[in-house]
Amino acid sequence: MTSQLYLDEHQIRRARAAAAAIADDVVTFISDKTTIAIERTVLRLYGLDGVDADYVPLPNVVVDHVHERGGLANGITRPFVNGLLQTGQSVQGLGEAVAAGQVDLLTLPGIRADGEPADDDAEAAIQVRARSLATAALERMRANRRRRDEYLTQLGEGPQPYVYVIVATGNIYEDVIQARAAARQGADIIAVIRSTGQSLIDYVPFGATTEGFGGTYATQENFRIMRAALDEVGAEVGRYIRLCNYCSGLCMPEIAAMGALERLDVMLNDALYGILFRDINMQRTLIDQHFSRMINAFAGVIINTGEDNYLTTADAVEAAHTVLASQFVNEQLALRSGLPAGQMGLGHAFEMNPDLEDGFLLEWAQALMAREIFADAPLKYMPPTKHMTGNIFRGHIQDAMFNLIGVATGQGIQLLGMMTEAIHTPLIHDRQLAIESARYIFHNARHLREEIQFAPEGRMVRRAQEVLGQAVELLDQMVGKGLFATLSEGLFADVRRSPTGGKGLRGVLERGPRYLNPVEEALRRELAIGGSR
Amino acid sequence: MTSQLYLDEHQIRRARAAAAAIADDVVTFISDKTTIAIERTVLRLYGLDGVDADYVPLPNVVVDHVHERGGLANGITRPFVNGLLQTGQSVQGLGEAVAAGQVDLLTLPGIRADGEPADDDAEAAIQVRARSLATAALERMRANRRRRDEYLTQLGEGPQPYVYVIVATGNIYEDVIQARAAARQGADIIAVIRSTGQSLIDYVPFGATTEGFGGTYATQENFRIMRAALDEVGAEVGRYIRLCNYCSGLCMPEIAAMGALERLDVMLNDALYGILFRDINMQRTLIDQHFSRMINAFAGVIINTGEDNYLTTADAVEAAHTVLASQFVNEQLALRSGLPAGQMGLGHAFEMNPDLEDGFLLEWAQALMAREIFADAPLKYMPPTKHMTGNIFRGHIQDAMFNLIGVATGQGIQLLGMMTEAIHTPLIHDRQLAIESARYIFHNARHLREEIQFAPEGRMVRRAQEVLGQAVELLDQMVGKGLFATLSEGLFADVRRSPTGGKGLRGVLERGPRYLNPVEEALRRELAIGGSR
Amino acid sequence: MATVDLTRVRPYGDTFDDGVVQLSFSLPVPYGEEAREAARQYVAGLGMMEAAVVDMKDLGEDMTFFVLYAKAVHTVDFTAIKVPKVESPVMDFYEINDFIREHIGRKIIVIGACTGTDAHTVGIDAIMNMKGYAGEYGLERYPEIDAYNLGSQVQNDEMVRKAIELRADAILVSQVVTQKDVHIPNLGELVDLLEAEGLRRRMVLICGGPRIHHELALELGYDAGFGPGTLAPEVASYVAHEIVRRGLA
Amino acid sequence: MATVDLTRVRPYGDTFDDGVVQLSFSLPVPYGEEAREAARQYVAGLGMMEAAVVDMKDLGEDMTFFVLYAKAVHTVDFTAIKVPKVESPVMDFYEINDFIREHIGRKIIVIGACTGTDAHTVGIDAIMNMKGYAGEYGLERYPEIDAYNLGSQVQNDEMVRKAIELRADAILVSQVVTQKDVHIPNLGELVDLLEAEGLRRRMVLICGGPRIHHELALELGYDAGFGPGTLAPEVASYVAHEIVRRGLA
Ligand code: B12
Ligand code: B12
Ligand SMILES: Cc1ncc(COP(=O)(O)O)c(C=O)c1O
Ligand SMILES: Cc1ncc(COP(=O)(O)O)c(C=O)c1O
Repeated sequence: MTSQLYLDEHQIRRARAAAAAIADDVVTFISDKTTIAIERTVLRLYGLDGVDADYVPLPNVVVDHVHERGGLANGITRPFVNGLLQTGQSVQGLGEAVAAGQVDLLTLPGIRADGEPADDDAEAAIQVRARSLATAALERMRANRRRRDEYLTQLGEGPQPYVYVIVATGNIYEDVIQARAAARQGADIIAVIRSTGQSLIDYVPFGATTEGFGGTYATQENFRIMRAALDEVGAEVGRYIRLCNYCSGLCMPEIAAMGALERLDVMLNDALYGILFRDINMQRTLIDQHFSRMINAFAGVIINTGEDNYLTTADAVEAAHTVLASQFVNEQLALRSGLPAGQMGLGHAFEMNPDLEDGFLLEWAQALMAREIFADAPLKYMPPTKHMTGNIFRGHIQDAMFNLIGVATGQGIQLLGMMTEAIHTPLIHDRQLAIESARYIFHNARHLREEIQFAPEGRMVRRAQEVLGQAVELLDQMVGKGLFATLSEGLFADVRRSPTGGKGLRGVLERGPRYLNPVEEALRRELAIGGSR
Repeated sequence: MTSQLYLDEHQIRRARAAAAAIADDVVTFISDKTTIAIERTVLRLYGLDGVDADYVPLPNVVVDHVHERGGLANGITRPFVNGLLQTGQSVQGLGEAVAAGQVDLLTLPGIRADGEPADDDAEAAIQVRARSLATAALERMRANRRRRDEYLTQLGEGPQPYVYVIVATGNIYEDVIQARAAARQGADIIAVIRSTGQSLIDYVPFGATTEGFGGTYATQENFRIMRAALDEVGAEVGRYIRLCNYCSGLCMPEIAAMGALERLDVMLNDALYGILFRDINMQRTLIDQHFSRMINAFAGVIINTGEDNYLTTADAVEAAHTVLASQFVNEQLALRSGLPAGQMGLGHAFEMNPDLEDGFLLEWAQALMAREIFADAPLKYMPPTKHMTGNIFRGHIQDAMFNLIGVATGQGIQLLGMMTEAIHTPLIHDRQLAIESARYIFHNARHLREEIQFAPEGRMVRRAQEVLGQAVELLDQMVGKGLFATLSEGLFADVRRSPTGGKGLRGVLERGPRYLNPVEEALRRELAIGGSR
Repeated sequence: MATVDLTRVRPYGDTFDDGVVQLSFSLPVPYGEEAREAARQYVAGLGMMEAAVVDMKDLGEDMTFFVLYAKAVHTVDFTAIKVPKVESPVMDFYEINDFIREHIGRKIIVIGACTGTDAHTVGIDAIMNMKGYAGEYGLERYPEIDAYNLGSQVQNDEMVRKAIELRADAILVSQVVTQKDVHIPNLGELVDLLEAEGLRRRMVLICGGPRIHHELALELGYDAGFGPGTLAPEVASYVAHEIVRRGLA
Repeated sequence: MATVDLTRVRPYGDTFDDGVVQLSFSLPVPYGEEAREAARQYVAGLGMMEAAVVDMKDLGEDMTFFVLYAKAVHTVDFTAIKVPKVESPVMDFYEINDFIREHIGRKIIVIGACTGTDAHTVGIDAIMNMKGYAGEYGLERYPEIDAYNLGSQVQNDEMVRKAIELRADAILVSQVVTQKDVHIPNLGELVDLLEAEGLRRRMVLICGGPRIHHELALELGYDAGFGPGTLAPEVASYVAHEIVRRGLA
């Protein structure tokens, strides 16, 4: 299709090239590092789960046990797998034994205190066992992916834009009621929002939870409960219902792994969001992101990025190009984790001040611009939030205008706005009204996109071209500076962050000379992406 | 501007020619007739007002007094003006004297019992006095028109589409509160809906009224009260607020006259509405309409026609062409009453089933089609009503979609939909929410029309062309049959009416050989339209 | 998590028994903080807790509009609710005609109209017209029913006259305009007229419309009432059964 | 027509004292006529007359959503309403700086943050940032104010530490996430900590956010609370006046 907005192909290519350079720098920076979260993830994928007597998750217990004494630089795999070989325990058994203080992984035969192998034979045995654990892990993920494909063939799915709604009661059992009801009403994707504090804690809570604020804790058990509920209701309504949760935060790769194990379909995954909106350390979270996206990629999960959030702190007219620039960067970073375009739910949003003359035209132009530039990505389009007020009636209409643009520009994922956005997390009927409205508009204006052309010299075309031009400029600037400096200068979302500030830097490690991570290796192989150092 | 819908100019001309032929037939039919309502109107314009002891309006008392004895065929003017000359009373005094049984207009000197002049001298004197009464009447109307123009220069007005809302409490004083509030909220036009039964009664109620159902009685005093209230609030908000009421019904020309005397700005005026939806006799109301529109024309009143109503009984997709055909006929009838295009608020509506795939596209195409065909008319665009339900939240969005099309197609008058359409006549905040929504959308999509072009072979263009084609066909058929037969066959609104059925036929009279109506004559002169027989 | 106790039901927002209710209304008081507090107190006075005004608008003319959320603590016993319903089983077009042939043995005569000053024919047409509504034929299409649709704005005395003239078995009355309860006296008057003529018991008397429900119809002295979304077969089934049940045939 | 009696105010739809109220809520009962009646009875139980369910939707999971209109008869005495308000007169940017120079004679020190797990900085930024909000500069721009914006997710003990370290005259706390009343204990904890340190009386303590109002702030032990739409001059005026009034300077 040729551009309805007369966008300049050359500019788009230039933007991609700049973003590629920026992403390459980031990948170079992270390729010789690991984090405690990545190592915990590896353990989870080997099958370690559960908590100790103080409710600390065993992956944390085991990784800390090794890390505290400086043994983590070469990865958790060698000490842990050596432990398996030496003790003959199961993965879970060994974790529990470590937690109980019955086993010290760094003093066992076969390994040195710094986590390097004791000798070649030991190493060979470790490698064999480690690779088989990794293979088993990938097999579990692959099985889930296959399961999803089966469901999709059996049950089918709704047309795009997918109707995406959130549940956020704080209580997984209430969430289930709300989610099932939403599925019956027409939702295609259910996202379980996390409790306010979760992304700042450096472990993943355990078990079914009923006490969250503004959301429900992301735990593997909660994933499982919701997955089962949605599979059930999906079979009843004859449509596969996708489940979404959030990776961003201090546990990015762990949650990605949990998502892969419990067949989540969509995951919010964006280091930039964590940096800008959660003050998470940028080194830490970019490293975590790289690995977590490999898992998402392999698991067939659609990721969602968080550029939409920029417009909650910056102005939607002035800062539109920062959204686009960030999408280009996120695209390149995702590619480098092996994530194909079809799984890139790049975020953008309808956040202009409703009092703006012709604001609707600008929103339309921007949404279509994103659609044209990322033609194969299931773009995630976010509703008005910042300019929603307690006026639920007008709010319902702002959401309707957003829905109209969603269908008129062929968005992939439409995160439905709620008329009560400024008041509370959605009630059961808020969602019903939102879905009803979206369905009405999607259906009633289904083929609008095919009918419409834009005046070549008009306001809308000019707007899209202007935003693209500004994004190219910004990306060109960034190539010189690099991503870290860009974030330090507050160029995104009007927020400044320093490379050594924020939460979680302590969890970053330089990889040692004998770093071992067979899960990563297997993923790189499967995803056909270049190895790290 | 060239057609955005690629409409065929030739087809449009053909439709106009057919409608002209149909209208000419109607005019021929009515030109040798008068009605009791027309004669009452003449008395009102001479200055007769008030009621008798039984609350019968004096214009009715006087006209009936002459009519009962067969003296009306030559018009009320001669007997009445002769009465003035013979008794030396004032207009009002004479009316009261007739009501009190003190004067018998048909037995006075100067006139014969059949209403013909007694002799040439008497006739000459009558003519002189009658003409001066008519001149005075026109002068009053002209003064109001001038007043309106002054207000418009002084205060200005809102941009189009005008925001038009109704008040319908049944109580004129409550209406005033609701209307003033609406003006403050941004309304440009306030329409006071009439009580359910009014259009079927063959007189106009008198005085301030507080007891209507589904609306408030149209009385001259009520007009005056509302006009004063709107002038006051208009001055406060710095915008001229237009007042609208309804002519259609058995008192069409009388109410038109009252509107001219009290400076109404917009009046619903459509015989077809009365025929189809009120079962009023077609002969009666078409005759009344012709005269009433002359008054509206002279008074600078924008008329509104009622084609929108067709889609409340017939289907909006199947019957769209009947709306267009009727608009063509109404346009030609209006021209023959001296009404310029700038005062033709031809009606159409957004009434498609919201469950229709691409219904929004069809609505858009139809609204734009009407806009292009009647380029100079301040089209009155009606909101969804039929498919509104008790679901106020979805209803609010249906209205929003309608508002978007209103601004995107440059409608003249946007009759705002109310989310409570299916429940009750509007409450004070229903209107507020409706106005807020319309203003948001009008402003936020102000120049959308200039930005958009339609695919030349697309669904929307095809739809508009199809509707125009069907309308041409229907009009061609009608030329043969005439309007009466068309209505008998149920071609409009799925309703059948016979030329001699319905209410009010008794009030129709063949004009006598000495028919005298100096008001009509003066209007024809002023409006430069050909005389009747 | 608590499961619902149907004897003590309370509104549900996102947590069982949270009691969340949304309200909106206007008060004739000038816009401002006192207005907000008045609205809050008003809702508290209706027995709701934590009333919060989430939006407020100056309507002009010393009126203020409010949107509120609050938590109601009151409960209702769902298990005790009994709703009077039209009880006859609903048959389809063919079954109805068969039923009439078999149990009544002659065509039944039905007249219908939108009465008083009400001109909304779409509802009664939906029930009676040949063409029908929402895919269901109207009564005029039924071979075993003689249906007369008298149209709109029919006065009650005219209805009675027609009922006598046509020997109607059933009268269908539609009422759509209900502002200031204008339909109530109008519906009542017809019952009075029929009783005065001694006809009431010899006929099936039915009303319908968007604000009509069966319970209201019973209160007004009708045999049945039909609300929004009614289709012809429901009405025809009821009429046929009722004629048989009351031995009117 | 009646004029309004402000001692007995009742909702207004289109006729004085008609009492019209719109409601919507869900009940955990299966969709159907019994559900409709339950909703009707529920609203009647809240003291409203003529409750009518105008819309009803099956939410699935044995839940039903209702939209209703009803007429409330309850009244509220508008003349008796007293709303506690921040009473200090609001000055503009220049007046505030002049006032501080004249009456306090040194810069005043203000720290602010969004505390607890709350990460919504837009509100506190609106009050504090250089750039300001809705055309009003934030406190950082005031020459006579030393303003420290600590950002988001600041724990209460950290707030107290910073207050001591910076010798703050005033503390500004923003709370936006209020689900399950999470802000209440968090706001309370800060008061307790300040009291434990003996600092509470030596400081002006203010909170704000979309669900905060002055009355709530007073209840929680704050000096003042500011809700939606607050602008920096209101806050600065209050702080300056309060410092003088309490002799904290
Ligand atoms: C179409 C319409 C009109 C058309 C009517 C055309 C016609 N020939 O019928 C026109 C444009 C002429 C019109 C005019 C007016 N209307 Co009107 N109109 C409507 C509208 C938009 C739709 C009604 C409709 O057709 N519904 C579709 C049918 C199929 O539904 P239904 O009537 O509910 O019928 C179903 C059931 O109720 C049941 N049923 C109905 N009757 C019966 C009878 C029996 C025996 C049985 C068994 C079942 C049954 O079965 C039907 C099929 O399921 C409503 C608003 C709305 N969306 O509801 C306003 C509405 C009804 N009108 C209203 C008003 C006030 C008027 C006017 C009086 C305004 C005025 N003053 O000018 C005028 C005058 C008409 C008059 N005197 O009655 C108000 C009534 C307010 C109130 N509650 O009192 C409404 C609600 C709009 C509003 N919010 O103001 N109207
Ligand atoms: C922007 C936004 C975000 C941004 C925040 C970016 C940032 N850096 O601030 C992002 C996207 C990061 C975000 C995330 C979340 N959000 Co948020 N977010 C919003 C949103 C859309 C707008 C808030 C806003 O900026 N308002 C504009 C400012 C100017 O207004 P304000 O805060 O009211 O401030 C004014 C006054 O209140 C006052 N004021 C405020 N503070 C103070 C302090 C003092 C001392 C004074 C004097 C005055 C004052 O002055 C200000 C200027 O007038 C609201 C919805 C809405 N439309 O309100 C949801 C909302 C607040 N978020 C919500 C939630 C639940 C979350 C999450 C917890 C969801 C999740 N689980 O992921 C996350 C996590 C964040 C966290 N832990 O806090 C809920 C809260 C529900 C509730 N009532 O508890 C809301 C209401 C959305 C919803 N309906 O679910 N969010
Ligand atoms: C990309 C991304 N990740 C995560 C989140 C939510 O994060 P948290 O759970 O930290 O509030 C969001 C919020 O919208 C987001 O956009
Ligand atoms: C052209 C026209 N006239 C009159 C009316 C109202 O007429 P009545 O007062 O008879 O209900 C309408 C209603 O919409 C109309 O469209």
